Amino acid sequence: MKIHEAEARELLSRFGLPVPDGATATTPAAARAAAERLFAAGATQVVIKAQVLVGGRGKAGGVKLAASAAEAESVAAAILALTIKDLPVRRVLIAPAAEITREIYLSALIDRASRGILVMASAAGGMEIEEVAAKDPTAIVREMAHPQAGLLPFQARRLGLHIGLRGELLRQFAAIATGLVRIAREADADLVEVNPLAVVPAPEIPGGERLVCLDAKVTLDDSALDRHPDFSAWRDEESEDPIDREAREMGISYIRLDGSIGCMVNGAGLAMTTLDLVTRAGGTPANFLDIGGGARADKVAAAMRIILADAGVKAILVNIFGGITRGDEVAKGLIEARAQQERVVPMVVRIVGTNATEAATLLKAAAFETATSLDEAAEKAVALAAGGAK
Amino acid sequence: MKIHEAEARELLSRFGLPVPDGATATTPAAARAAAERLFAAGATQVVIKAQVLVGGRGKAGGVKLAASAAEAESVAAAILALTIKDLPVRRVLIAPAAEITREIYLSALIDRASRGILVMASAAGGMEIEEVAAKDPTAIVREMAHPQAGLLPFQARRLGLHIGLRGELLRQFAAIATGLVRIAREADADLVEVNPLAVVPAPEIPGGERLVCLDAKVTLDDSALDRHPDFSAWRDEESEDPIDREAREMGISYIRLDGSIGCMVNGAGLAMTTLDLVTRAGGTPANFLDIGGGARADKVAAAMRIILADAGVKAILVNIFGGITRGDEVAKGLIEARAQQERVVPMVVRIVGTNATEAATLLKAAAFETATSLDEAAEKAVALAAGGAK
Amino acid sequence: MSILVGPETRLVVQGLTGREGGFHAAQMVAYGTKIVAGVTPGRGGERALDESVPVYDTVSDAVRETGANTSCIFVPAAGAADAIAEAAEAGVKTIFCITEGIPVHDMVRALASVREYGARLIGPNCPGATSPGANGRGTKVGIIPASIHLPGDVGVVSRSGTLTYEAVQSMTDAGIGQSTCLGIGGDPIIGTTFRDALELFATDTATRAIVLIGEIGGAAEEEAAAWAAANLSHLPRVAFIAGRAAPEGRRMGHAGAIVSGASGRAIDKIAALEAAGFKVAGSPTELPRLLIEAGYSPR
Amino acid sequence: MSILVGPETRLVVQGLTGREGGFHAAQMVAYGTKIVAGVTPGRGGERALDESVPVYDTVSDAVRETGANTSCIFVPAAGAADAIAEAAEAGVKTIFCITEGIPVHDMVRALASVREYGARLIGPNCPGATSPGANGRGTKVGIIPASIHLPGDVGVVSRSGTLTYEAVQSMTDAGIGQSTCLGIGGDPIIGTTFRDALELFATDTATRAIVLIGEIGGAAEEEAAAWAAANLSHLPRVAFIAGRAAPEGRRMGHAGAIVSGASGRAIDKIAALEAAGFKVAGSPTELPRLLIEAGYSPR
Repeated sequence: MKIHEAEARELLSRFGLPVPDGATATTPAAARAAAERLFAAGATQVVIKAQVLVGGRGKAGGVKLAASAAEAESVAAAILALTIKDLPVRRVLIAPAAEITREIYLSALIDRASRGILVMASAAGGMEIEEVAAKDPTAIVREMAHPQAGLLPFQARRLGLHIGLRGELLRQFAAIATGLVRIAREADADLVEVNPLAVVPAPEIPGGERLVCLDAKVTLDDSALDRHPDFSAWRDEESEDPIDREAREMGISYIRLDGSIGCMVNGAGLAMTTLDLVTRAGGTPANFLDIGGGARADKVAAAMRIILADAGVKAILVNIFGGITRGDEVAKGLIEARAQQERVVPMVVRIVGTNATEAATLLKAAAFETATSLDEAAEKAVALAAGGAK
Repeated sequence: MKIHEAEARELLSRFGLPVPDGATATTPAAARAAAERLFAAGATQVVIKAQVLVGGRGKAGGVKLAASAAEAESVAAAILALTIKDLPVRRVLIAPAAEITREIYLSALIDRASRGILVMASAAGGMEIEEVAAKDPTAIVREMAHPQAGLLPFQARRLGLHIGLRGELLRQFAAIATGLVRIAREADADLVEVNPLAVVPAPEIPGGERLVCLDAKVTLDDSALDRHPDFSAWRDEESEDPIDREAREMGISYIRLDGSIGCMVNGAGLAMTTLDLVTRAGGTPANFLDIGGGARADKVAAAMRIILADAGVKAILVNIFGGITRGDEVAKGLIEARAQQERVVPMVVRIVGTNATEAATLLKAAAFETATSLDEAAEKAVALAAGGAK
Repeated sequence: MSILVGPETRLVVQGLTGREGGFHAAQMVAYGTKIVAGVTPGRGGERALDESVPVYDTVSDAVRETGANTSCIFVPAAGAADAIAEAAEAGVKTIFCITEGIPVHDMVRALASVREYGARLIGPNCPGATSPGANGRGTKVGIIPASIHLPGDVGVVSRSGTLTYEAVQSMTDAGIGQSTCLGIGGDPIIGTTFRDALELFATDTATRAIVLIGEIGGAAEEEAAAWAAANLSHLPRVAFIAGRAAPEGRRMGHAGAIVSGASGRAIDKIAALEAAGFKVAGSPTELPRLLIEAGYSPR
Repeated sequence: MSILVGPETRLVVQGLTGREGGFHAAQMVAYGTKIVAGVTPGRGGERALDESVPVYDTVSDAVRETGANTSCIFVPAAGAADAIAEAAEAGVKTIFCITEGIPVHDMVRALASVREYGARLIGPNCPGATSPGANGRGTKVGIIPASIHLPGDVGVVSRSGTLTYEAVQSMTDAGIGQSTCLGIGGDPIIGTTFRDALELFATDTATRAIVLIGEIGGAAEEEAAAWAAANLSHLPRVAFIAGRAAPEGRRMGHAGAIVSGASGRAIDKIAALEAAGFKVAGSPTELPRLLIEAGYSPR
């Protein structure tokens, strides 16, 4: 689960990392009030940032400065009127604009290749790390955190030394790097990225400079959300499609696509393969949908509702390889679902494996169109979508 | 640093372990007030426990029950008047008396043989673990915590299973055992012992029973106190001898003994050996004192003050093997100290190793009695102590 | 011969008394697998599977009493990583974890324990492994349906569940049998990778050809291809990659199945495999034909 | 020959630019030790010891650039355990930690790192080791005064600092030289135990007798005695145990020197050593005589 910058900042704060002051607002008036408070606290400029869960908001006009509370209000109004990559901006973050001496990149993430927590730092902060990697891979330094102990102090220090930090800044950097890994581990985050980690003037401390986390990106592990009940408030339910929510709550893995053939499959690999074969047969899949292992009739019915909620669906392909999942249960669910559904869409059903014979009998009695092989099923579905109802 | 039961309870509470309600009092009136509050909160009896840093307080009359606030006051008065193993009781803990179904022993400690954190549990709670070990070693089950990850859940569960816990109690036990190791690691404790960990009736929860930490013993690692500034309030300075405090603050390792020969040595092993040789020569050492490596004149002078504060000291033996420590620095310190000291006590000085020649010259000029070998120094000191001033 | 599971397997099932554990354990026994113990904390002393298998409180008890050398874990996600560490610490050398939805940081730690004790983990979120034997029996650990198998000499390794069954069924239908079918799991952090599996098959004298079934996400297929190019040229090898049609940036069901920018794409994996001498199928149904084309002939 | 330190030692000093590190490094160089690098984070690029030794930011840099194989740590207590882990991770195989007062839980974790990387730790809170060579030179790592040594064939191992010097001085005065003098440190958790040291001496062809200097607390002397009884009967061996006069329950300076109840007492250690064929001295000055009585003859 991706969380907004505002919540990511809160998470970093909870773990004691240096995050500048700031507030969120969903209306221009609230943005003005927040800006007034920040100006009163000494800010000379504020930055107003769209809270959307996609990259590139800066280029889309979602990040702007304001030099007065009145300007903040009008800037916030403009940003709140934006839609960035299909996502309407519903909220902005207002924070004091920092006087940045230098920008650093720092992140901790789950790395599948090394099967651990990879920490990356670069002196080229402010850019996306993929860009840095493409331009100059040597500009990125890496440490693998200890799987049981987290990032060890010498590793954190080594990262900082290798991007040119010394003295007090090095000490601060090491604490932040260690903290990022602690957040990843304790909050069950797949990714904790601070970019830029900014060096700002700080006349009050030895060295005269300090590090602040100016922007943060955090992705939480969906599998671990149960043990962080407080994070559920961070789910952006407003931006979530109601259909996506129904799927999530039913334990169905569903991704809407642009095509015309709705797919219902058990198993993620087989579901992907079904999409591939539909595409190969000249059709366009309307969705990815995995009903999971051992699905019963009610889940099958829910999956059917989810598929049919997409008006673009012209035909449905059901592809079940019974293992834990019993074919007859699926057949029953399909028969029930068809009885209830408001919109009639042609369907081809392929059920093999456990209790396939019983399923075939049920489907035949209910006059379903069936298929035996995977390729045949895909081809039939494409034909149905092209030719309308059978 | 040993801490009192009351502080150990506070530490356990901070880490979320189940500790019953309670309060401390230094006067009978305060004990009465605390008891009143506990009776008002539903206690039917309270237990009043002397807070002293020695074992065996129960047998010494330092733990008593009271059935009313008035009785609590008189019991507290009696306990506050006690002196247990030379330690006057200055404070009592008042807690509700628990209805105990069963007593368990549980501890986490630094184990030097296995060089890690050893967790021990026994179904025979309430007794001292040494007693259990002597009677029936098989009654104690052990797990070594993972050095980086702490006690793993299956290890905690295994301990509980092996002492006969099941279901809800097993779950609670595992959480407490894991918590004890977390306390040891995060609070830098050498020992965290809960004895008894008591099973008490709890009609309000499934299973009808729960575990509470009825008594706790914690020893903190002196070397790590710097990073736990909040623990410094837990030092029992009242019970600490002012001389011990001066030694601690000067970084001098000092232990007062009962004999007549004051010893000043550099290095713990050599200091112990000096005591052994004094004893072998027929004398009695008045103290163990290690001035540490690289000691300068001021530290030597402080060590001399500490030794002379003991009225039983009849002679002083200074034994220095110069390595990091420079012999001439020690000699200078001795000369200074003698100039300032109020009480004249005969002294024999042995300085070998780094700058021993310079030291010898200084000592000779100042007319100190010296010795060359360790054995000779010990014999001379014993003679001096027996014969009075030379 | 076979890899990972076979007649020498002495299996302990962690979570045997649960619904899933019990159901699949019965299937395993029916297929011929030697289940020597179950583990359910607090139920030590009971017997399961029609009283035929003793249940222990801990894996270490089970190993000590029964000599179990392999474990199959059906414990719910919240406790599964701990179950893996428990098995490793108890001396179990081959650990299958079927459980889906284990938090990824739990897996990082569990994998460290597995390495520490010199064990091997397969999964999590995997269907297990089957080494088919004679007369419709053999050894299966996990949840792969027994009915799809035919004994033979093609090694199958896959990140998927039902897709594997599909591929294996098509082989069996074509009369091509399997030495071992192994599902390594679809999670981002898994104990045994494609490359690890290929290394095992490479030393298995009974395996004469390889079927690799990959999917989008990560670079495990590319890594395996590179290894195969250098070490596996003696074996006919075919592959299928699911997810050619998958959009970028979306997790396709499996936690690990995601294309991020230009990384993890199906076309790159297919190219890497083809460069390493794999024939890559457009549909799982084509695998038997491609095996023959790659030079494999069933005995 | 010798153990742990010798002509093959290529030393990196962690904390070289500090007061203590610099002082003792100069002493080591004067004695003949090859110091190839220093490490002080943030001071990489400087040179130390009269410009003769390069300073690096990290131990891994130092190892890569200089081939250092041994480390000596003078880092303050708060960072010393981390310095140990850094050295181990960087591939240093022999790590001496001189620092005193390291929190014991830090040591538990550091020792795990040392084991993980297959390194050996000596100390902490130890004086180091010296292998005396010809002409008043040799290899010393740590803080043992060079002046007390004489090259020879008696291996000395001790938990203490100045007490070791005392013992070695008495040997040197009596014309008995040392193969290696090793101080293992007085803390409760140390990297190399008496037994470990005896195992090393047992395989060192240049060592023809053993002096073991123990003290109260723990059971390391008993453990070493048991091992020596079974494996060291070919070598004359003598011992001294400090703390016969120590009271129960008080830490005698060293964090590890404490008698707890009936455990860790001097009399039990002496009995165990005598039972294992050690002659136990009543004073360190008696060690040379006892060595001869035990059958040792200087060459």
